[in-house]
Amino acid sequence: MSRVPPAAVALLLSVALFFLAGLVQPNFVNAAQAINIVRLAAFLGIIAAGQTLVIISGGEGIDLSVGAVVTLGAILTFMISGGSSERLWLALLVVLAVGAAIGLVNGLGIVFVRIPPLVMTLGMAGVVQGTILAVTRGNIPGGVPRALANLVTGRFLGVPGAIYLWALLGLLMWFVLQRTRYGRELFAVGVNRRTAALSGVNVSGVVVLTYTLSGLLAALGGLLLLGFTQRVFLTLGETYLFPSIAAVVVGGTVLAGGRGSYFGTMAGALVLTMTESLLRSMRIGEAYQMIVFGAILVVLLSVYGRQRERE
Amino acid sequence: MRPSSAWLRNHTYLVPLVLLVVAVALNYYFQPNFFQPRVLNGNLRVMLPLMVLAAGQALVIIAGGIDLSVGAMVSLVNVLLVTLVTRESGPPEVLLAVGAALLVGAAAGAVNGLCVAYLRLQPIVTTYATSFLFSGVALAVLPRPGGALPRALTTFYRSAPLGVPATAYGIALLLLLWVVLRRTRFVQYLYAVGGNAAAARASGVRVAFTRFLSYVTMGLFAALSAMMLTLSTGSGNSRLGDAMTLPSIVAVVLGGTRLAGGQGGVVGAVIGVAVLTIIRNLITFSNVPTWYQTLFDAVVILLALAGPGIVQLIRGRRA
Amino acid sequence: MPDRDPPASTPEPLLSARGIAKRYGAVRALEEASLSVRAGEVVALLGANGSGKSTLGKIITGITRPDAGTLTFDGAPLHLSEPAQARRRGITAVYQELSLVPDLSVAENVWLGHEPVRRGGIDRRTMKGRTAELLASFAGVFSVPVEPDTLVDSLPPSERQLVEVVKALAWRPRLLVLDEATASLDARQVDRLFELVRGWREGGMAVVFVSHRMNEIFRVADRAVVLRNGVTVGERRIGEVDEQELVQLMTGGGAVAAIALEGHDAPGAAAAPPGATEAPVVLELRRFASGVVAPLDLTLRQGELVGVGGLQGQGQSRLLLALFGAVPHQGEVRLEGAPVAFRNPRQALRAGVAYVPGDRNREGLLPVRPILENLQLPNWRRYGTPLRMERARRDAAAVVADLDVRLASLDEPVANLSGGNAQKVVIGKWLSRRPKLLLLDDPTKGVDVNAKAELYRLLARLQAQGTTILFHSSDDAELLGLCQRVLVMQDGRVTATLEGDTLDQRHLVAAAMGAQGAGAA
Amino acid sequence: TYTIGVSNGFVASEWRTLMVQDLEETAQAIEEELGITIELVFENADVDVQGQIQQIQNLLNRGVDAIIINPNDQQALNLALEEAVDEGVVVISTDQEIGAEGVINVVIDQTEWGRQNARWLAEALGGEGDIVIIEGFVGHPANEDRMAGVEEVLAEYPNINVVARESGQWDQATGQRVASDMLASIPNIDGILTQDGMAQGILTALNAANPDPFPIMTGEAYAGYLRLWDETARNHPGFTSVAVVNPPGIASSALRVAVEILQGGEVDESKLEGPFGNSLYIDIPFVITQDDLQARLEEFQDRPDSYAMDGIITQEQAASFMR
Ligand SMILES: Nc1ncnc2c1ncn2[C@@H]1O[C@H](COP(=O)(O)OP(=O)(O)OP(=O)(O)O)[C@@H](O)[C@H]1O
Ligand SMILES: Nc1ncnc2c1ncn2[C@@H]1O[C@H](COP(=O)(O)OP(=O)(O)OP(=O)(O)O)[C@@H](O)[C@H]1O
Ligand SMILES: [Mg+2]
Ligand SMILES: [Mg+2]
Repeated sequence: MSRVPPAAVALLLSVALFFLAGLVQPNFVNAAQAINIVRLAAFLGIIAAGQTLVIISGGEGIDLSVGAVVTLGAILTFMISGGSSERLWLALLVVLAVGAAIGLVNGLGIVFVRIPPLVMTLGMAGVVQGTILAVTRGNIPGGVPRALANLVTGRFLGVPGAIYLWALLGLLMWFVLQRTRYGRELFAVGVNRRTAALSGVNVSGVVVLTYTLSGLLAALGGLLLLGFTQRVFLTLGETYLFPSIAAVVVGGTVLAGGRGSYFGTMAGALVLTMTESLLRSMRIGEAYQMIVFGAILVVLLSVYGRQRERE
Repeated sequence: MRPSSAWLRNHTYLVPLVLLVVAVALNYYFQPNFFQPRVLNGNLRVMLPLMVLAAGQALVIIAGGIDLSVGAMVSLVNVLLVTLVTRESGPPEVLLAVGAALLVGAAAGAVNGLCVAYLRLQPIVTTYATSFLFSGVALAVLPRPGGALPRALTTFYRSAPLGVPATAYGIALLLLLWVVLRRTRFVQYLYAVGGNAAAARASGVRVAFTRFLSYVTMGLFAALSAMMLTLSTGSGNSRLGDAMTLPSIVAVVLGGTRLAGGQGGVVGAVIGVAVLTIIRNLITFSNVPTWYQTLFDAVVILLALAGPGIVQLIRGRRA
Repeated sequence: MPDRDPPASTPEPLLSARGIAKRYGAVRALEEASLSVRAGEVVALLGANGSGKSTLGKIITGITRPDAGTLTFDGAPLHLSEPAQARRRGITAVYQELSLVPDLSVAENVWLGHEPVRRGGIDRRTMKGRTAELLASFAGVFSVPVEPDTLVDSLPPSERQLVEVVKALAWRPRLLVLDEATASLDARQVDRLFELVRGWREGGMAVVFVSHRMNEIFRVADRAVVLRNGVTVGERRIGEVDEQELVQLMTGGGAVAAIALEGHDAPGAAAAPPGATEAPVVLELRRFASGVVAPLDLTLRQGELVGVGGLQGQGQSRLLLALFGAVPHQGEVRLEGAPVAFRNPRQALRAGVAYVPGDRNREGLLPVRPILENLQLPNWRRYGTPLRMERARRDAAAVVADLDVRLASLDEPVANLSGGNAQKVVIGKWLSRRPKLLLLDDPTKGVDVNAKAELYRLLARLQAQGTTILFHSSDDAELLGLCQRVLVMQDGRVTATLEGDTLDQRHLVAAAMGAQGAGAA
Repeated sequence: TYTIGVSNGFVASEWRTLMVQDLEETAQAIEEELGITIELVFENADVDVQGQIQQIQNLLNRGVDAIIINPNDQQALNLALEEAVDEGVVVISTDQEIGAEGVINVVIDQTEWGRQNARWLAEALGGEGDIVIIEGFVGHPANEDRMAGVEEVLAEYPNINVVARESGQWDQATGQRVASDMLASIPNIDGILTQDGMAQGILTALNAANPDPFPIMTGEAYAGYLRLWDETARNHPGFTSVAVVNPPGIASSALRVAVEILQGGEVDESKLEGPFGNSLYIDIPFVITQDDLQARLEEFQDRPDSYAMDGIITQEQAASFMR
């Protein structure tokens, strides 16, 4: 096995892909497009942060509720702030609390009621979606705080705020995974829960905390996404759900748990966004775009998404 | 507690069966005409395609995999069927189309199988990726919804020979097929591979090939499911089956099959589909307010999934 | 000098392997291994941890493909690409649980891969019937009832091991590889297995036998082949060699401390402080019970090393787990006089209790994670937030140096270590905590002589530092050599406490087999 | 008293929620106007085709007099709906034209809707320029009808070049991403032709990219879009747009027609149009242009951004479809 970390491979791949695109589509390669792609990838990357933690935690860990929670985060921000920048803090607080609470319920259901993560979080997605519908009846009053829009879309040195925020999150995630006890125990739990428990790790606590963080990060992703879309709608987060999982895996995090990094996920989000943009710029029909995207994804996965036989 | 004897392990559908009985009883309470042949027929008609699909999904999951491309496969076979068959087609064309459908289903499954079993890609994301492949092909084959089947076929699907709905025969056949399959080495090896792949390999089981076959079988079941669905709708659409993927997985889990593999069965999956369908009936007939229907649906399914775990939790407390 | 030539005047070997080499990345598992076995012969394959015994076994049985070398079987070249092919030729192996599927029944496991078929389907009736017949050969030595329909998942390790044997037999093998097949068996079960092995030998079966227990080699083998660092370095007839010489072959003439055990002057025993009875009480149990473990009273003093013995699966592991808070328990526990009730390992840890599990791979290690993380897993709390990685690394390096773990780097996955070194890591993670009470669940299972010796020295040192040790072992010699006191368990009850005069092989066996009063205290 | 079932197979969109709310309100209005009682039974959930068939069957089993359906599929529900028709239930499809026998469609003319948008854009550009098209679900009949109308019109303007055509999946976020990509990689876009369901995302992307020249675009008749349009026009004086209403009240119009039929009305064959000859086309209620933007903004100032401009026919208009 080569020693090159998957994150680096994915990153190199996306850069190569970008310049390769120049051969096919010369006006695809320019600074504006590069920044645009990173910015688009930022939202996928932010939303995939919690997913990365959950997948590292193992035990078939996966969070299918992130799409619905992203939507909820955006809607809550929209409604609570009512477009006022002063109330953005309040919105942030509520959004984080609600996201964490949803994640907490996921975690409790998975750990104590033993519902498989896939169906627990899928069910939770339905509950969140259903609650949004029942409460708002599709009628969502509110507004986008200018401060939020500026934060996300405003440019500093020509680079949109979203990219800075993403980079900040990247550092934070690195810190959490590599420099905190929780991060270390998370990997242990992901590899072998029994070993972890017998070594004094609070396995249930770590898993519940992980899903809680996932909910919290997804809700935060929704808040930030609102700054980009500047509009709420009922399917806002849904389109990010499966790509968030794909980004994690393409970034070299193993679905079996216990191995991976957020830098990998960031690179994965870049590769996916890049591929999508590239295909779009090639102007082949919708059907062929889908076929090529599927094929490229399979190839990407086979580069380093391969799983070793259980020993 | 895990069952300590093989008998209990082979009958994991007993808990879901209780769930089904409760669901049916509730449905009957809210909808007194539930057992009328016409009503029953209608319900079974709705269930059958998903039952077939969930049966295939169960096999894949037992072998330790999962398939997120099943909906796309159904769509693909559906558009294939309606392009090969028209309202005027006779038996030869129909047979040809059935053959082609099975072939394409198996081929699509083989693509998944190759990726997962031989290239050892992770099933969830791989089948998510191939679902784009299949959807794309489906869209290329049939850019606009359309097509039709011979009337005789769609009428047959809705008929009730000897007073029993045609679809009931279908379900019986499906269960019979399972009883036969359960006796084969192939299915025995699905359990072994899903339970402990290294052990299975050391015992001389061809693990990769077994996994590969599980996906091919899934493809065949998806083709069968698409046939049932096409009989039910009488038309083609390149996205017709897409929304069936997640329900097929939920049904398998509701039916007591462990997502990690190595345990479970088709009977449970079939029961799971019935429960899911009946929950929707309950929403209608118990007059859940319009705006709460989605919430109600999700909560009830979640409770059904949580049921066994909660019972265990309470029992564990007491012990 | 290693003598590679097989003894002269022998009939054609059934299997012969010549010049076998196998690399895993940078690791040379095998370089130049040779082995031949004749029909009706039991060959012991010896070597230190990581010397390549299992790899050679896996190559013979088609699980692993060699990079170089030739195999001949029955006079014809043998090319195996799948285990299935080896099995069809009559070559099977017994691994440590490697080939059992927990969710299948005993019968299904035994026949996995060659189920009897009738009319296109699996003939379950025949399958169960023949399984029952095979199980009958072990009747009386099971500690729990084993039926064809029992799920393997519900069986304790020793019974699984027997099922593995039964499974291998179902293939009616001509060559059987037993890779540490006795490691989790108790004395009675080993006796029965050896009886059977002798029977098979009469019937013309060839057996390759791997074990780290020297006495077993001498009891059952005809010939010994020794591997060192992937090279076959010697071959001896059992009648013409003594233990000393074999160990020397294995280690290349290095340390031979381990066999010192035989003479009751193992480091542990030697280091026992005289008058330990005066030392303060560390652990006191009153009517302590848990699951199969019947209520028991026990007092442990500081620096004591107390053994727990008996047949396999009599509740020894459960007792240790319960003390560690990993499973619920009843009764009173006092640690250094203060009443405690651990509901989970964390609480036990904080109170100064440490536990080394018996199943290293499933309970002790994080295989894919770096050695550093394995060593520091229980200790991260001490390094603050952000974690002071430099200090953590330094501390881990100290432990590694202390235990003489052979590794390339702390960042290498622990899975790359050999069994003995991995075991040191499992123990090493507790070292820096200086536990008051150390619970050990059969820690030398599958550990080679050298590593064992080092472990004993380590225990002695801990004892000297005042750590109290409760030590379960399936190896009687080890218990007798190390401990001042041995509790013998049967059926969840402590049936005897051996001490002083009664602390010998005869009493231990008698007590384990249930002879009452063999030395009750 | 009439029991009328509503089958809606997709709930996660503002347009659909407005449709449902309109139905609830309209039913009450009809009760007051005509002095009859209407019991509405809703089947409202995200379902696949089989799920919607189940909805139809359940409504039948409850013994409804009429079914208003917004079908998820143009053909797949025909067999189930024909069964309902055979049992004497009045079935009206809305929002989407279907060819089931005995079913009446009450819809707006999507082809005409597409034509109006395209014509506006072509004329606003003075008949020449580079445009990009961001369409809805490829393969979805409504999208295909609209695009047919668009192509028909564009054929009349040879100097308008379509330099890119992509699907935004009728999803604001996707539309926004697609537009961001296009704006970054295609220079000099003069106009963007898009549809409702995505226009707001696209205009947001346009504002973020701030290209030069700043293109004009077709829009959507949502309150949020009108506000964004107004804001954009302030910052970029050349910017202009159009909003052709696609009313969620179309289902309520269908309800009024259903009531007419239940009360003994018979549909006037001469009013039936469309590909299957069974459609009653409701006029597009209104079109918003730069000229009346301010007036409309005022009119809808209390509405949330998600509000879609609406229009429901009166009972008299419904009656005028009868013989
Ligand atoms: N699959 C593998 N991948 C990488 N290295 C391996 C693998 N299997 C074995 N090794 C390495 O090969 C060497 C020989 O291992 P092997 O299992 O044959 O030793 P062994 O003699 O059986 O040791 P033990 O007494 O501990 O069982 C060891 O260094 C081990 O780490
Ligand atoms: N796939 C692998 N990759 C790396 N090392 C491996 C692999 N498989 C086995 N090894 C190593 O080979 C060595 C011997 O393996 P083996 O399975 O014989 O375990 P062991 O040391 O005998 O342990 P025990 O007998 O207690 O189960 C171990 O160090 C193990 O970690
Ligand atoms: Mg070994
Ligand atoms: Mg070993």
